[in-house]
Amino acid sequence: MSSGLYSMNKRDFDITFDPKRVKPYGDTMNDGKVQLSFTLPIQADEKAKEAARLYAMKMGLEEPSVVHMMDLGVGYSYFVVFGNCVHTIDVTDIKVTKVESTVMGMSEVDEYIRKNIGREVVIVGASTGTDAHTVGIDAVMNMKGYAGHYGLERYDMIDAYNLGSQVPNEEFIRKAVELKADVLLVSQTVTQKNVHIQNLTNLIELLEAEGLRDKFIVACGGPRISHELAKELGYDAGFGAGTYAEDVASFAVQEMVNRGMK
Amino acid sequence: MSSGLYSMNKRDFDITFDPKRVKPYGDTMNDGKVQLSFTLPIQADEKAKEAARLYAMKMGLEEPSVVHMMDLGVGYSYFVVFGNCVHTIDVTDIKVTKVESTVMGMSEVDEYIRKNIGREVVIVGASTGTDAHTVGIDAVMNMKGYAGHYGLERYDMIDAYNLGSQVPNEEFIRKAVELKADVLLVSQTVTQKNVHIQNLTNLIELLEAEGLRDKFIVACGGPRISHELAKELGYDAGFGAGTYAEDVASFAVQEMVNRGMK
Amino acid sequence: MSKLNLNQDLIRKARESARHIAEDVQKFIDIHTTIAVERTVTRLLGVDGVNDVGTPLPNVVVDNIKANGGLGTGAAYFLANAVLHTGMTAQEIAEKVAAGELDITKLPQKSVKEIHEKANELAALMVERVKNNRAQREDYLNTLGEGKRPYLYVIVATGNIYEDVVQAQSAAKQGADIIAVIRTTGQSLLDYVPYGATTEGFGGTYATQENFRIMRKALDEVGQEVGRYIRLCNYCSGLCMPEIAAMGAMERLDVMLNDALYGILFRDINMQRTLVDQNFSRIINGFAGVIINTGEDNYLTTADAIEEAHTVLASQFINEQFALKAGIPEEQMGLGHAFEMEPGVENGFLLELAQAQMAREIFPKAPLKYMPPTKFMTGNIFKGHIQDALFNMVSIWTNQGLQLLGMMTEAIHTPLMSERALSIENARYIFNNMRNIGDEMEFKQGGMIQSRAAEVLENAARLLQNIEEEGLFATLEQGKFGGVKRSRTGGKGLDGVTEKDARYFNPFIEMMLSGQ
Amino acid sequence: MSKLNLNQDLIRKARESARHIAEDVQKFIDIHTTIAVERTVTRLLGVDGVNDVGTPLPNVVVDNIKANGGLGTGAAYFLANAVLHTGMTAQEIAEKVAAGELDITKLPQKSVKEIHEKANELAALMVERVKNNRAQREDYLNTLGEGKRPYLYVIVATGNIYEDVVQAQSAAKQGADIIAVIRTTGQSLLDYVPYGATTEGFGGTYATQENFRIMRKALDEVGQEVGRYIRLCNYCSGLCMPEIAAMGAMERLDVMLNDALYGILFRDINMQRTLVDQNFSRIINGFAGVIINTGEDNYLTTADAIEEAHTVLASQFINEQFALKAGIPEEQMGLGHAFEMEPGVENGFLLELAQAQMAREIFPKAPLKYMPPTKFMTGNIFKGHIQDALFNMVSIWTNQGLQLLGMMTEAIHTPLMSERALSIENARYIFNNMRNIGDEMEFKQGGMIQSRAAEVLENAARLLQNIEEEGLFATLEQGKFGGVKRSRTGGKGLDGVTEKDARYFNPFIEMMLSGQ
Ligand code: B12
Ligand code: B12
Ligand SMILES: Cc1ncc(COP(=O)(O)O)c(C=O)c1O
Ligand SMILES: Cc1ncc(COP(=O)(O)O)c(C=O)c1O
Repeated sequence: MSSGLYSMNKRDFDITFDPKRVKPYGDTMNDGKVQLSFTLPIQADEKAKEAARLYAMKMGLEEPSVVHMMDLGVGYSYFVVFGNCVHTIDVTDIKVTKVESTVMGMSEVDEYIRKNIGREVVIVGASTGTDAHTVGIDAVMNMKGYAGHYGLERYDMIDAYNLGSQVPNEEFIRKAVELKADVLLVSQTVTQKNVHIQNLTNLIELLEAEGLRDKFIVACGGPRISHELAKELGYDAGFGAGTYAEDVASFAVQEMVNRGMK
Repeated sequence: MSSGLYSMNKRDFDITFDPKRVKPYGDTMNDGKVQLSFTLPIQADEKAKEAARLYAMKMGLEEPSVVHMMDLGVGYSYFVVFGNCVHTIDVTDIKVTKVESTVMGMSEVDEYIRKNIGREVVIVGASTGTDAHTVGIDAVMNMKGYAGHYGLERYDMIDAYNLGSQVPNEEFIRKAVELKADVLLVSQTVTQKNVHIQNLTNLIELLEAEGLRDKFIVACGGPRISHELAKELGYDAGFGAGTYAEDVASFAVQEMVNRGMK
Repeated sequence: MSKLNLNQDLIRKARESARHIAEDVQKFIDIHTTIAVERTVTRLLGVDGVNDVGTPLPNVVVDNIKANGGLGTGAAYFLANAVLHTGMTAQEIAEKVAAGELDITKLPQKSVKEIHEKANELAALMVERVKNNRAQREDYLNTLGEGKRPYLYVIVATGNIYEDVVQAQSAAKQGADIIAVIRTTGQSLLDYVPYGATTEGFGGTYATQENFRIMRKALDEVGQEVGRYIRLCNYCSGLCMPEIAAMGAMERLDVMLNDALYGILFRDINMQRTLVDQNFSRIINGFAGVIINTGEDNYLTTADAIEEAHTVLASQFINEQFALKAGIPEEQMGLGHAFEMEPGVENGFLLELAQAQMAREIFPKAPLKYMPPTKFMTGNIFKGHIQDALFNMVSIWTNQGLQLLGMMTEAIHTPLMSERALSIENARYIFNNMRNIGDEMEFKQGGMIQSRAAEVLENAARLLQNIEEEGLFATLEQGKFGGVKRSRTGGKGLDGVTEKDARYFNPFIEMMLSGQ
Repeated sequence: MSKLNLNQDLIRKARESARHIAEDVQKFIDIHTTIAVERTVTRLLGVDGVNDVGTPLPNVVVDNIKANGGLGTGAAYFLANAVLHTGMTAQEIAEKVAAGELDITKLPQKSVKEIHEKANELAALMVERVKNNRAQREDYLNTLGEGKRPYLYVIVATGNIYEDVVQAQSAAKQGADIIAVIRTTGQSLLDYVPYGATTEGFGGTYATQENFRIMRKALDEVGQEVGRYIRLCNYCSGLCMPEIAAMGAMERLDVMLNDALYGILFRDINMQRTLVDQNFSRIINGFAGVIINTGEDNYLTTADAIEEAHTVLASQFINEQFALKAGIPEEQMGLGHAFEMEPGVENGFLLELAQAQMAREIFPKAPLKYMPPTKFMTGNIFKGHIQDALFNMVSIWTNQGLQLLGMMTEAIHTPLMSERALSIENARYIFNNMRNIGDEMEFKQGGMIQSRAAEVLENAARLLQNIEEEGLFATLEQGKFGGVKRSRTGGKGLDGVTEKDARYFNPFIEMMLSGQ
């Protein structure tokens, strides 16, 4: 507009979107706006506030503003910070390791098994180690399923065994062999101090030690599991939050066919 | 304890506090735990989630976990991330530019003026530019004060003039000269696009242009003002959130004495 | 069916006082006009655009009239006469005036009858356009539908209309029902309305007719997508009150902040000027089917919510009467109040609930506009988000109309896109999870809540009686609202006020008031 | 004074059924003992420490007895006899057994009278110690005072007791009233209690007597500083139920999670074992003045909060009867329930309120333990913080006793120090700002809330009647609680159960039950 009243300030950054140099967005493209919070193990005072500001700068925030400081009472202080982050990210070459199967519905999976495998597929699942969380594995396996998606027990062509929770890896393998499993499903929920990584790694090591690794499709899942992590740990696939039975069933049966397991 | 049941994992970082290498604290010294949130101007999908994770890594987070993704609906996505930040900060040499006066109570200030200046000090305040926020300057100046701390109008030895809000810098200076002010108080609340910086800078420039800068103690205040910023902009002091009348009064009268203003 | 057991006699008495207060001021209003009113008439007669130095043509025309002492006669008179005389359109005439080629006060004058007929003829065109807009809104509401009440009302405030569009569409997708484009700081003090699409504002975006158009279009689009009519809100307070009302009527805005008292107290606008302006702006808003929002909530940003609650109620009563006088039906009265209790107050929530329920019962048909915690928001965004949740609770409980959503970063900056989304999520969660709480709860007889409401009502009735005796102008001079004192002749814009002369004529008032 | 208009007859009937259920099980309990019970007796008679491979001496002693078929006679008998015989202390005897130098089942036996007298004499020492602890707690409460109810109850779970101390003291300074040290995952399945100060746990810290002592001391210190007695909580569920109760009694713990049903359903602990263990653990807790917390809240983490609400109530009734049988007064019954409604449910808040108020009215003296939303918490920490706020509202409204504070990062990790502080702030804000909401609100007669409570009560009464007919064991076999089926002979720990023989003797039961 014509009035010069407020024209004193122009943004000093380019406000066009560049997929090779993407920044966080607050209310203007490329403003880099980021919210942070953290505790520092130092007394809550002006110096601490300044330390928080400087720390935010180390993370790449320009002109960080420490909007809140809370004294946690024993020589610790908590901060909320806003600022504009200078880092950019190229989103044109982001790769996500994804499960490479086509998701089919329950009856499609059954149909696929009938056509391509010709016998019931045996799937054995458990929440292993000291993990007592069963809701996740139940969601995938139990009749009832989860959020309106039936579990594996309801699949005509799947013979599903849910061993429950707190199943030691050794016992899990023993049962799998006994039941002539095609597919093993492991659920892990507790991740504190990476206990899940230890436990998942241990299972693969045991399988390898007993020369059983290739006999099974082995998949894991849980709220902090990603396909990428699972692959790294030697699993065939990994499934995170929001998985349904058909996701893992589709993967397992297609993988069986790919591998020529009959 | 003796049972080896859970001894498989030890922390792989030093958990002693080192003031030269302080890290954020989650529940263990030096774990570096930080919470972040930001929006990226890209479609909410697995790739975006990965982009968020990589972005957090650029900020220095190790093993960042994108715990929440929210589709903002127009090709933007919002993320909440936790992770362990690798940066450290040396808190042994943090300097805070602080107002260097001793804070006195109301009657002490009056007493100090009687003793050291011997006449009423004239203080003129306003919320300048287009800023219509008066609560801050009122808190400092009005009789009633703020949070139980009386305002400057109640000081026996202070002659306080509150010009209100939306006062153009030119008019502010005119009034200050007319009232033979010793101290000018400027309040700034709106900071969008740094309008406060423009406005504060402009006042000092005008004062300098008219050769008046040295005639006054000039202080500013507001929720986003720090002493450091104020100094940078050419003010004698700056006051942020939680300031009371006695803070600025103490500073002003001591500074007058230091400068030999009588 | 009062849950609060309010004294109905006292309510009647208070309303009576307010009516007298408004009638008293109306006498003053009826014999005055202002440059803003006349610029509005000019716009409504079809003048738009700016001259070569950027001054809006309505300003050029009215400045021409005023400079020649014709303000008291009104723009309609001169413009209609000029049309009759030159055969040009109002716009062409304005351009001539801008070019310095015409002085419309100096033209030979047709008969009053001819002038009135021409003016009415021109005015009818615009009245028709506004009616069509209203019909189109109805149509959208019938076909697309709308969100449940309380409407989720959010602001966008980037300063750049195109960026605002992105924010607004995102908000609509999250569930927003009303988008308010906050004006740039200081616009209310401009005695003209900026022109064209704008991208530079501070703490808000210029209210211009083009910006209205851009946002209207964007909201209609996203409304189709989400299957809900999305309402657009702007501000007609300040020195251009009626002009913005007119622009809003032309561009189908749905909600307008519109309150002279706000301008007087918080923008130091002269009371005579803005009360006259308000009257015409409300006539337009009423006719255009716009819900007005009054600004009582602002009182509690400077005054204490516990001590001064009754001033909010008193002001609501007065605003109701001013609205009725301007032909605004109760269904379009978004009377304002706010959740501004200090969060540290023991049982503060109960006091707040009492206040909100009281407003609901006293103004049963009004789509009350409820404002979020602002004053006691801090940099603690987590606590702030809960303060906003309690605010949302009170709202669904007491059946408020327009819920201006609180933002957890209220004390920090104008809302980021994500913060708006989180606020909408907050409100949707609470509204749904407590949908019928108001039906389920009864208040203890004579308990804290009932007593509080009774006390506030009593104080408000007393204050109104007081104002009735002293007059509104004097009351404002004493600082009874928001703790702010304003003098009758102080503030901005007084020189734009004048008495109407005998020939004065504004064709829109009658047409719009009669709902034609 | 029922706000819910609950059917009092139905409540009586349900309670009656529960009493019969408990009595039925009590018959089984009375004739059985377990290795855990006997280890507890051993501890209470003064045995502590570990052998050179880290096995706790109480395990060594009881293993010695069990291996020689003496479990049914009980540890008190053999230990008292050994003391009489050797003139050594119980501890010295245990060390001898550990060293393989003594088999206490093989010693010559004194007369039953002498043995009983000696056992009673030794037991009296410990009973005295526990009484003193109780007196000291009273003393602190009288001098320092305590927080208002609902108590703010937070967990620490770093895995390292020293780090836990820092977290706990910080929480107390923020306003926490109860600190629970969460146990490491898996500890409840250990058939021994680890020893000494520990720094390595997963998702929690080992419950050891030394850890109890360290934390007790830290809380007493910070309690002095903040001028409030800070309660300490731990877990006596799992395979060492009564042992942990005993350790808690010795170290002045104030609150204990203590519920056989939890262990059966969620830890797959054998039902016979844990019901016997529970009885003795509750006798100890009751005597020590410890508030027990039952685990009904957990049902709703696997079962649906709307459909299965009545199972929570039914289980509370049963737990109440088991507690009464073990001498726990109502004032120490922290019956559990939880805010686990899907946040997307329309009017879910009202249903939740109904449930919480119902528990309040049915168990008027019990300091109900109310658990926060967990199942429907997500990575959206902002929404989570509001879910927790609603939970806090229901709690202050319905006057709950122990409020286990929700954490916004519930779905992510065990709480960081700052998150605990924000949760405390959340609760303090809500509790204070709505302090008397429960006094002010009445529920509509026959409205959604009253109907919901009536429905849940009816279903619970019906279920209890059912269980009364079939017996508790059979019910558990059918999966009526938490949707989890457990067999009578399945699960962990059955081989530690045995029938008492004629000589069986446990001096603590009588002393503690008589409140001596
Ligand atoms: C319910 C619950 C419990 C219940 C468990 C009941 C039961 N039978 O499962 C109870 C109360 C017993 C419990 C106990 C504990 N819990 Co718990 N619990 C939860 C809670 C609230 C919900 C978990 C849940 O059921 N999610 C719902 C299911 C459907 O989601 P899901 O597991 O992610 O599963 C989905 C996917 O991940 C995937 N999936 C999962 N597994 C698999 C496997 C395969 C093969 C595939 C294909 C897919 C798949 O598909 C599922 C459906 O989409 C969470 C907090 C939260 N809100 O997440 C804490 C939580 C998981 N618990 C926690 C802890 C620490 C514990 C305890 C250790 C605490 C203690 N010390 O006492 C104990 C002990 C448990 C133990 N040793 O394992 C922590 C874990 C922290 C961490 N990251 O390490 C959490 C996050 C809470 C917290 N913030 O502290 N818990
Ligand atoms: C009250 C209020 C208003 C009231 C003002 C009434 C009045 N007469 O003051 C009304 C409703 C009119 C208003 C309007 C607007 N406001 Co306003 N408003 C606020 C609010 C809620 C509280 C501010 C306040 O009163 N704080 C309390 C006082 C006591 O604190 P304080 O100002 O920090 O003052 C203390 C210290 O800073 C210091 N101090 C302050 N000044 C000085 C000076 C000196 C010399 C010294 C020594 C000390 C000192 O001492 C004081 C006491 O300790 C804030 C949000 C918030 N919660 O902070 C938004 C806020 C400040 N407003 C904001 C905006 C954008 C506006 C508008 C521009 C919106 C619009 N476009 O319409 C308008 C127009 C105002 C304008 N042009 O300036 C933004 C500013 C964003 C930014 N950082 O730029 C905020 C942060 C809200 C938001 N999140 O959008 N507002
Ligand atoms: C009635 C009313 N008008 C206008 C505004 C907006 O302010 P301004 O007039 O400064 O744009 C407000 C602010 O909240 C208001 O309440
Ligand atoms: C009654 C009860 N006991 C114990 C626990 C703790 O679990 P664990 O026994 O696995 O340590 C809980 C968990 O919430 C519980 O409710």
